[in-house]
Amino acid sequence: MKIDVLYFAWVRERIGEPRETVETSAATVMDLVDELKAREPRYELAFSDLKSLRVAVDQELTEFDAPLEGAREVAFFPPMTGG
Amino acid sequence: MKIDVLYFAWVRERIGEPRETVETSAATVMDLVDELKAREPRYELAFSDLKSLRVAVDQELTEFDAPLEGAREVAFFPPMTGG
Amino acid sequence: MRVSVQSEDFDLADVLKGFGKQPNTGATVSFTGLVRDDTGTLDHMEIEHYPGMCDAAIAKIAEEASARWALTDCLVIHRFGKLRSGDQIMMVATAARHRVEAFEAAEFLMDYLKSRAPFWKKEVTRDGADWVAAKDADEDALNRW
Amino acid sequence: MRVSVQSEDFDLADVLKGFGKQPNTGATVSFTGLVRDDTGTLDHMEIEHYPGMCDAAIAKIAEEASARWALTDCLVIHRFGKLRSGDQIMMVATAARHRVEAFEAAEFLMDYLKSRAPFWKKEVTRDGADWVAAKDADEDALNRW
Repeated sequence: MKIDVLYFAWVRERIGEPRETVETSAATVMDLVDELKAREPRYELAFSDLKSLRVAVDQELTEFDAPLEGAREVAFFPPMTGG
Repeated sequence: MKIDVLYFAWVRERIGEPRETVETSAATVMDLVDELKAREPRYELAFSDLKSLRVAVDQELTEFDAPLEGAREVAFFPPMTGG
Repeated sequence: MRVSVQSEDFDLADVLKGFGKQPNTGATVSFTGLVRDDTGTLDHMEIEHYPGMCDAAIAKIAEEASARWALTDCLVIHRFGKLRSGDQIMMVATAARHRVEAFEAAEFLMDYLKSRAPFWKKEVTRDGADWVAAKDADEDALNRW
Repeated sequence: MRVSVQSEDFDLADVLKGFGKQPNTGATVSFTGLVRDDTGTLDHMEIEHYPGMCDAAIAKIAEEASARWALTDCLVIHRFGKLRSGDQIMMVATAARHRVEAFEAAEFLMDYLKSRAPFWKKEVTRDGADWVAAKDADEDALNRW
């Protein structure tokens, strides 16, 4: 399946782009992270500490063990600092 | 000594006037209340339940056992409802 | 710091213009109290006040709040006289470095104004006139400070 | 209820005009967050946001607050893009029957916007650029609701 993957804040800076479309068969967010990390050092670096990352699937905050079935958009970012 | 005595809200309505100057030798607020109550039924009525009354001496909230020495102004009123 | 006890209405917009404009202000909070007509029978509200004591009591409360929460700005306006449903009764505004201080100081000011500023509200309805009774909850609210 | 995510500045005065003008509104609270320059070295702040998710996340939080505190009105504006010291970042406003509801709902909204609305602040100073780190205290603040 094709999924849009979005990056924000320092995750975006480490990856070097704000979004990309990936072809993946990952069952969960964690599987997708592992696939990305295997690609290139910049992904390895961006995803080196998952505790400092948050994830949203189809624009809803979720956990790294969330399933990806039917998902169209996954976003990775650091803890939010709104307000 | 001469003291200005002020009444607010329903205390004022029961007494029938907003302020008066009284000649008194009362040592405390309580003594002054007793003097006033002895005057006329309208004072008796206004001061019948001291728990529902508050007092300020020279524009500072205080208690009924506060001394009156040197005081120029005493005010009686129900609990405040500002804001 | 600005304290005003007045019969005239105030324009929230004008009042807040320039409020808290210090480089170390990160948060401002404003509170406005309005005349509510719960039963639909209110003709007007009459707010009686103790002129000399009002300004002093409010200034004291505002100074205490300013010191305790290191406010960068603080403002209290309270009206007296005849007000109608929907009219503005009073407002407080606080400015501080962070949101928690601005919120706490505004709530502290409101809790004290409710029970310690010499104002008395009378509601005049179709059915008669009644002094608004102080609520135990308002007195209790002071205990948290 | 009104939610707006925008790059343009907002005029607090204009925004609050007509806010909470319902006969059962007894209290309105507004909060404004401003860019602070603590060290005097800030050139600007850059606020990044997740466009699609922002509006939905804020609308959800605002609806939750409106229901929980029976708000008579509720408003959230959050800016993104390049801001300078003293600039307004965002605001919330709440209207309710009583002061406690208006205050609590505004604080709830702020606590959630801080940690659950997809915005990220970067401070660009003379000495470089740094993403603002989320504070444990902000995460902890959610536990009281």
